[in-house]
Amino acid sequence: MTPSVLAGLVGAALVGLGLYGLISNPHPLRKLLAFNLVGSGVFLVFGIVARRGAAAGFAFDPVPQAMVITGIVVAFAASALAVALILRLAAASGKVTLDPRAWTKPGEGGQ
Amino acid sequence: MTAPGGELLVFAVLTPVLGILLSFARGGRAAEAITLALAPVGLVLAGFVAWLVAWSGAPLVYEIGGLAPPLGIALRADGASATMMVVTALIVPAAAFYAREKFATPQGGESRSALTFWIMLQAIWAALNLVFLGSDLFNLYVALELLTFAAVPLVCIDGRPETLAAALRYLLFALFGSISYLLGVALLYGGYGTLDIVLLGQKIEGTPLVWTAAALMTAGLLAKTALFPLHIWLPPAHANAPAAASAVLSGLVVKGSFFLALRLWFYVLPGLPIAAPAALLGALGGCAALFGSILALRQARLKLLVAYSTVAQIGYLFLMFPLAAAPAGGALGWSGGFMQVLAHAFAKAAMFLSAGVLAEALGHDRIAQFGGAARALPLTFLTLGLGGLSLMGLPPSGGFEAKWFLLRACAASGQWIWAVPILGGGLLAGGYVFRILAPALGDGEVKVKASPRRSQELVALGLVVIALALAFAPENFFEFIRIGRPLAGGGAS
Amino acid sequence: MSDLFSLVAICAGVFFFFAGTVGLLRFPDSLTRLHALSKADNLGLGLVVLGLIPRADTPLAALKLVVVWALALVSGASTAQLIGRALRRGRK
Amino acid sequence: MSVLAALDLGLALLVVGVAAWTVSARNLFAAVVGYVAYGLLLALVWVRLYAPDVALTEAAVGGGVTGVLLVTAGKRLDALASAEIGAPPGRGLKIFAGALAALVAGALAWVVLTLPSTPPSLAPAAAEAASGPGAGLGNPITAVLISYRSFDTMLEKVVLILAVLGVWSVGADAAWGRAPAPLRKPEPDGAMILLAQVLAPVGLLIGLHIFWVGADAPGGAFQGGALLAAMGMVAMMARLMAPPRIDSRKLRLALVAGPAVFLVVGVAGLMLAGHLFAYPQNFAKPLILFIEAFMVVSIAVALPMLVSGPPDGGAK
Repeated sequence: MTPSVLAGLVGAALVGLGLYGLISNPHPLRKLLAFNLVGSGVFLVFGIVARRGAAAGFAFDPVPQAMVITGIVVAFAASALAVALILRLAAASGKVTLDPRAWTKPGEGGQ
Repeated sequence: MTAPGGELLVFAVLTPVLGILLSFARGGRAAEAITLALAPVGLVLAGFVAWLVAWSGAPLVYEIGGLAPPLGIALRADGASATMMVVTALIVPAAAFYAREKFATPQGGESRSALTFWIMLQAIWAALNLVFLGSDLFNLYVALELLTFAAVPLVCIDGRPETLAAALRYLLFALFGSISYLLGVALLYGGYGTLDIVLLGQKIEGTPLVWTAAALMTAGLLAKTALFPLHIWLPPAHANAPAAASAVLSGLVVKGSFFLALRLWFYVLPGLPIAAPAALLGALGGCAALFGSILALRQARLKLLVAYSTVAQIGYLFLMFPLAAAPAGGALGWSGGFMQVLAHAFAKAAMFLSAGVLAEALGHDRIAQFGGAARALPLTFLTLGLGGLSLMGLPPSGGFEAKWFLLRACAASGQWIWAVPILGGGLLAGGYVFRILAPALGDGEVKVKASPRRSQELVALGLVVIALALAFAPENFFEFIRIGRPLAGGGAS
Repeated sequence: MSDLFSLVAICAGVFFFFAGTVGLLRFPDSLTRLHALSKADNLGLGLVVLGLIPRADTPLAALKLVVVWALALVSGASTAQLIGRALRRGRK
Repeated sequence: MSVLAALDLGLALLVVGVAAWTVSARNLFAAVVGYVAYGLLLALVWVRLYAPDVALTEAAVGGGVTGVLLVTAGKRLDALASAEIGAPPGRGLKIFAGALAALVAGALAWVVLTLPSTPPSLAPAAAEAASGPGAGLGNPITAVLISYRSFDTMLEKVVLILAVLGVWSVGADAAWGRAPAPLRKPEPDGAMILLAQVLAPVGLLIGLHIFWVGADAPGGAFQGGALLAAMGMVAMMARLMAPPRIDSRKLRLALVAGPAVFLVVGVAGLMLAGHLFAYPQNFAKPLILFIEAFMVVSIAVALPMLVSGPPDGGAK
């Protein structure tokens, strides 16, 4: 098995693990960690695509690698925004739950 | 390859970007002034692009840096994107004009909410223009992220815990959506070595790779569009944002990811047999139209009701997939779906702005306590009523035109099943619009805390008038929105 | 000759890494684990770097290797200090 | 199986194992620490994929700066120990999540194993463009980022600015204009200060070096900027440097410098080279380095501001 195929399988496993954590973990910071796992799995898929595209004297296709660099920075910015929201939410309300029911005042209906 | 005037496409994106940078660097009052000063520029650019597309009858393309795809990035304006640009250039300035009082910057200072609002509003404009013009799937990913980062802070701009929770939930859904979309992009690049929509559309085949990529990208876009059952983030987010922001979020932002779903299925995958997935999307849309309407009927607060109505109206949009993909009546389905996008954008923006006027005037938006409010706020209730007309799909309105087209598409393609949500959703919409208007037109005495601002009421009325005027769209308008659209089964029209 | 030197030095370095890892896993409390880890890592990495120096293409590359080791030393030593203090604070 | 293949397999298992630990750890802080270790391991995977540029970015941003962000967040959340978490997931949700995750991972693995046997690639196109739009750049990734796909990169810098404003906007109204809270609560001690004093100048030099060689060798504005950002954060933790006030004109200018210069040069390309975001052939490399220099500034300032959080004080 070549390193790139192995990395591709790792990427698939990371996407699966992250997706599981994203859905099943109620804590928003844990959801954020899981989102980052999915993100790195996706980047690995780009990585194997880049490695397979080695041609014309390059050991890799530079286009997907450049996309990963852009993606890593965007994922970090997203994490920072999410962390700011989580901390503010915890400080302002003492709760970090995302369950909509916890935020509905009695008599206002809604789901 | 680049057509004369193609630079306008880049400038349509760069103008609001320049506004963001200047507003952020100068701070304070400058943000508002820059937004309002650049708004006419944006409108002129959008109008000019639309004129160029209509005049040449072909898409307008610009290759950035003079480098052709697949290595370079191209922007491409067809009839659909030019129309959406014009809609954006009308609704965003309307929201900006409406919000001037609430987000006024204190003299000589800078306020958190004002700076955030003005910069994020411009960012939404930049992102939407890029969503409509982008022709490279990764470039469109950047556009989606711009849209997310602009929209989320608007939801929690007033800082109450429940708005923070709504914003956080929205952010997590949107991030999941982006990353799922990006995974599909990675697979498509691995399969075809290009991300240009036109080039992909020529090469694409029905391999497992393509279907997996399409499923992942669609799932991501559905989460961002809030299609049932991924809608739970939308009502609290749209109901808690300030009215001007809600108008833009509900009227335009969810249409951005919907537009990309259209691009994917009708431009990237036009040659493939898409009947089954299109039927699935239509079924989800039908459920959304019925389920969202029923939930809207049960809401006690006006803004939540209007937000659930968005969930329902998004459902209609997805009926476009089975109807426009059908070999017979596909053109009718495309026209009807597009008309629904436009009618809902204007009607919903007008209704959210009216809900804002109402909440300011009464100090609350509890429907049960609207007794007699129509006498105190006649203009606002007129706007709500006319907007409701379009949501129900009664003539004369863009909503009626849309449903009429969609029903004719059902007939032409023999897919009668889709008439059920179209008609049923309309009846339910009648129910929730009646729930708003009945107490207001009835007896009772409401206490008006602050008299409504006439200019804000007129902005909302102006938008709803456009929603009604869409009913009189001439036939060549529908030809315009078909410019550059590949026909299902291959070949361009 | 230089190959043999590299081999010996790197093997010795790997041994220290191994010993440090065993210490990390088997020692009873945080302070002793820290002790095993920082000693072994510094020495282990130093030996690996020493073994790699003769194999560097240019003197600059060799210098970079030394800088890597020096930076790892500085950050390792400081982190060990910081963790140690945090532990002491926690015990009080 | 060769030694290298065995190492690869071991690395792969380790990465997946640490990821699984991050998802399943009971304690929030343990999960965060697991994630930081995971980020560093991932950098090694990127090295094995012949992606040194990505490895540098992953180590600096994905592992390093994100690590500080998450650890700080974990500690601040622990301080609010009373924070109530939502109900634990029911069995049904867990089964659903597991089934969906298995389905997606399985489909993905299948697709990865059946990628076309003649892989498509833009490497030949990039090699050809190296004498045109990418003139004088030995590192093809830098050419992609700043020339062929410059529009993406410019807009991604705008995303960073929006993120900074979004983070600030979460603060209290009364705090607007002030500085964010220091990164570390307790007073710094000798070891921390010494570390910052020794590490920061060296790191600064290495960061600038990575940016400078990025035109021809692995590195560039992202990696260099991220390293400078990390050094700034070390200095802030040791209280050698205070986070700036968010209404500081210098800070705002530093944040917009990268995208603004990019935009101006891009528009000037219409006059100089006949296309928006094109570079005149003879000046491509100096112009690209010019843009990158400002991007380094913006990145080096934006990342610590994103980690620092909203302006402090004025809590309700």
